[in-house]
Amino acid sequence: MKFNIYDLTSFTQWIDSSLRASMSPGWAVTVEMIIIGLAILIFFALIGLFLVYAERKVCAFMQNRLGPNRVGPGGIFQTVADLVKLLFVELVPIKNADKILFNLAPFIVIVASIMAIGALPFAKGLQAIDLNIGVFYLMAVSSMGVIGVLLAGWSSNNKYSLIGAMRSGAQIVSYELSVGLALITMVILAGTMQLSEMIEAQRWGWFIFKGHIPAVIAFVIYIIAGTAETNRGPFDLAEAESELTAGYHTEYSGIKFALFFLAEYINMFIVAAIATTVFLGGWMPLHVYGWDGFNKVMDFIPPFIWFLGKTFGVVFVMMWLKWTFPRLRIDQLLTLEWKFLLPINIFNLLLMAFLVLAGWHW
Amino acid sequence: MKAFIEYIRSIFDGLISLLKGLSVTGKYFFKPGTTWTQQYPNNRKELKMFDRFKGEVIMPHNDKNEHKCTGCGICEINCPNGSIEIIPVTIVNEEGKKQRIIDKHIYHLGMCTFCGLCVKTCPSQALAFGQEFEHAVFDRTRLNKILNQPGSKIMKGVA
Amino acid sequence: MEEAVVNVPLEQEEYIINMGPQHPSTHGVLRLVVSLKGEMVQNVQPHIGYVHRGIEKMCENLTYQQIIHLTDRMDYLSAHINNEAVCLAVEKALGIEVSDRVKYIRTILSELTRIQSHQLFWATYGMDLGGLTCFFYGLRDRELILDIFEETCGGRMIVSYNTPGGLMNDIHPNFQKRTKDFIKYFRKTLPEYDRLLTGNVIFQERLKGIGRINREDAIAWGLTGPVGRASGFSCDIRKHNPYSAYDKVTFNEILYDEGDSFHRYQVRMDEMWESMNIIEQLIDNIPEGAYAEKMKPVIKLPEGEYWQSVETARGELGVFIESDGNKYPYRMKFRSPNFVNLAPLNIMATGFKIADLVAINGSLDLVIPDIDR
Amino acid sequence: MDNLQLAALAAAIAPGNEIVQGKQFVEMTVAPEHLISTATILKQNKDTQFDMLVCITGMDWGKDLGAVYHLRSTVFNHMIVLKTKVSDRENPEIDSLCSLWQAANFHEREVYDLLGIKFRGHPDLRRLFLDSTWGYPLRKDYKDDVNILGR
Repeated sequence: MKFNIYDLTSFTQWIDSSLRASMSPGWAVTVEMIIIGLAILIFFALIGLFLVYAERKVCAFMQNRLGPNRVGPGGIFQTVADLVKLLFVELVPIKNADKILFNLAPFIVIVASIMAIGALPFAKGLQAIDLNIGVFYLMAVSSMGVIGVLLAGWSSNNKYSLIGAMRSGAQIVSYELSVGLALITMVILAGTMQLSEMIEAQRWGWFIFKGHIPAVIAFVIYIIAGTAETNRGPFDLAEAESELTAGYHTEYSGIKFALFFLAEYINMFIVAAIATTVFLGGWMPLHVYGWDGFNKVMDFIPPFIWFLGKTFGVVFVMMWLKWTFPRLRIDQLLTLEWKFLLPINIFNLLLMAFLVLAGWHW
Repeated sequence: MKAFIEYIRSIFDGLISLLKGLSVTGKYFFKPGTTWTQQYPNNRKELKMFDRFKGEVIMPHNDKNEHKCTGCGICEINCPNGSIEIIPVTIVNEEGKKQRIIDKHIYHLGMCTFCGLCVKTCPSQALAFGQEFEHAVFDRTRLNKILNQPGSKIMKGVA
Repeated sequence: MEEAVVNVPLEQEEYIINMGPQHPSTHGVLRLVVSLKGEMVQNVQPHIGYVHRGIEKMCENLTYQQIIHLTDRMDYLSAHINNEAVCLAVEKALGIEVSDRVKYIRTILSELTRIQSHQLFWATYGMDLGGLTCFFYGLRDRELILDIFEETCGGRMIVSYNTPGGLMNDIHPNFQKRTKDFIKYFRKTLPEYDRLLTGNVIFQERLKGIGRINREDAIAWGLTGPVGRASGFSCDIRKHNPYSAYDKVTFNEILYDEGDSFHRYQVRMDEMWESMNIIEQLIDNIPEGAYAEKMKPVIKLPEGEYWQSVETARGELGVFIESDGNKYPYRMKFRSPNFVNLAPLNIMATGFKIADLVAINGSLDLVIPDIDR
Repeated sequence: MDNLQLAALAAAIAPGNEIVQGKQFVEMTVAPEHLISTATILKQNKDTQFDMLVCITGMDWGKDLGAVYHLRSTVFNHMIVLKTKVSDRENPEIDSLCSLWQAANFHEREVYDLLGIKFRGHPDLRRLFLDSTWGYPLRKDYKDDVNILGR
């Protein structure tokens, strides 16, 4: 078997066929699921740690600081040290808290984000499951995390947490609309909901270039709404630390807090990854029709790097937003959604449909 | 219609104001060499405080282990919160006269508020401000310092 | 806790949250007992006294030189101006006229104090509203002023530079150069503050019309400083009862009529420009002279009562000394601006959301040790 | 208007009060029962217009307790000082000026807290800084055995 970094289909299929050859199909699927689960969990932890480190460095450079620089070269192991510390922190029991829900909440949040990672195409052939309603699945799963947030706020027996959770509920219910409509706009352009096909359709131009102005508008709306959906600044009302100390996770400590913290960064990664897949061509290198030499050079970079590079680009934009803007108030948050994003979005959807019908998108 | 134009304009004005904000943070992110912080424990060697910096009260001694303090007690009177205690002792000096000198000049750094009255009012300029600022210790009693060095004498010519 | 709950009238569907004494947005140990209906603030009860040190009582056992170092610790962001207030009161009581040099230096340092206080306000206000980057930019530029203070006075925040009859030392030879460098730098940097925060649509939407107080109320509550001036109440002591060298400079008193949080913020931003103008008028013209008058080692004020107001970064600081002819004051009273400015928080914040309460509280720019004294 | 004219005017509009001149400000010593009426006149008279209460200082003059009010007119920029004394040290009471100037609210609470002077008609007279078990520290006969003040 030849390992090809540019096309992992043969690699994954080789694993599949060799497993099926040595055991019964049921066992083979089980073993595959375990392998994928482990791989995703490891990736999850690594990407979470890296994003925390990246965020601290990015905000530090924006604020004329150096950021973490003590543990390891350039402070690269700082987040590992933090994680180890968080693992040893005492789990403070909360008086009169709803114990079951209190302990369940972080897991709901983390499971929701793990589930979303499963459907993301990281490279050609490197995708756990290629659903034919991939976009729909991602939207559905990524908004499940709010249940965990609501439970955390409710069960903590703390008024700050409760306010934070309620804000988060209102926020996600509203912004889910914008995320959905922005993605639907692109689904109209692509004509499919399957992520692998969407990426294949972007071989000769990413959707953000192909879709002209409506795609750009949809992208901007998606970034705004996606930031809001991950409860990040300037939309971090649920944990607004100058108002609600820490919002819904005020009462959490140790590893349970770490799970919330990690989930926030994973969610950010997922939102960025969806944006990459739908707007920026996923793992597809940048191709320009007719420039064969250029395209060859672009193809030389492995798709996995392309995917992560674009995703971190979008993540950087989200960090940039967070570290620049003040926080919105809850009524302004809803005004922004219902009075601005939603009408623009619907108009944009019509525009895109017209564009596609007129056949101007190729 | 007018309301609609107003609506569109509010969107663009808002976006422009947001972009202006992004340009400020972006400028510092992409422009290298804008770090203002100091790498504190690493730069101890280069770190130089200003000469008037009030780190702690010290009593300068010269090479012959002599200081200028006469033990008059003016600093003790002037200290607003009793950080200075002077324990005097009477000795007979070489000329055979009785002289009142300090046995211990005790300085409670933990209580000091660095108002500078002791240094300013000292009639013989025996006290000064030191540059040391790393005062953290594990035991509070170590903040009580004796400013005159052991075996030190009063400088000649200081009354 | 129980005491607090008893005193807040609760209606149906209302609940109480305690903001503080340890809360990120109360800037210290201020405790606000807030009764809420949903997110709407129904009532705010400030509970203070967590850093009450009894400065007024302590003053009754200290000489006038020793009192100076306590005033540093009231409004620690206007430490130099507080020192100046006591010194001016004592000098007035003794009938001493300090030299022009002292007056000029005091004025320059007061204005530098004002700028650094407003910079810290800008920094923390941005942070209150969620823009954390502001905090670092504000502190970054404040560091330059603190360096000026450190070089000349020996302390960064707690300066203790004034003494009755003058100053502790003469200014440092680098003082003028450093100050001019700072002004040159800050004239370029201050527009950046506006680009980052003032013009920001989110920021404006969050502040305009929030926590409005009109001129009549501002006078009745005795609000002074930027809080009063944002409501159109012309209360600048520097203009109305000039002290030190303020009668020798020209500057504008910043006045706005709206009286909301945004204009309280805007007054401070504009005051930084005005302060820079004042410093530029004085910095090159510091006259020669003694940096301190010859004073007796023990100052005894003649029997009587003395009052001196100065304009700190937060409003009018009044120093009231009643002397019985002794070397200690018989009664010393500080009319601290924050104490007065905190009082109408309830009427300002009622009817707004809890996020607005943070914005209003931040726009008052409270320094809790000054409230408690 | 200088202090002399102000003193004459104050004597005319609020008679019966002892007026001291030659100090920094015009000083009026008001009997506690006339405090509200005098303050009302000073505030409402169109030639004085003392519309801002700058400060209330609680005083312990050894025998008498009392309060010193610094009033300022924002229109004319002049100041007047009102003094009021009560000799009852056990249960001193002065009328509250909250109805005239809202600023009196916190100032009076502070005076009550530190000197134990009760203000009649104050809407919310509670201790401000200290808890209810403390004495009244600014009184000259206050003794604190734990934290020894003075020397």
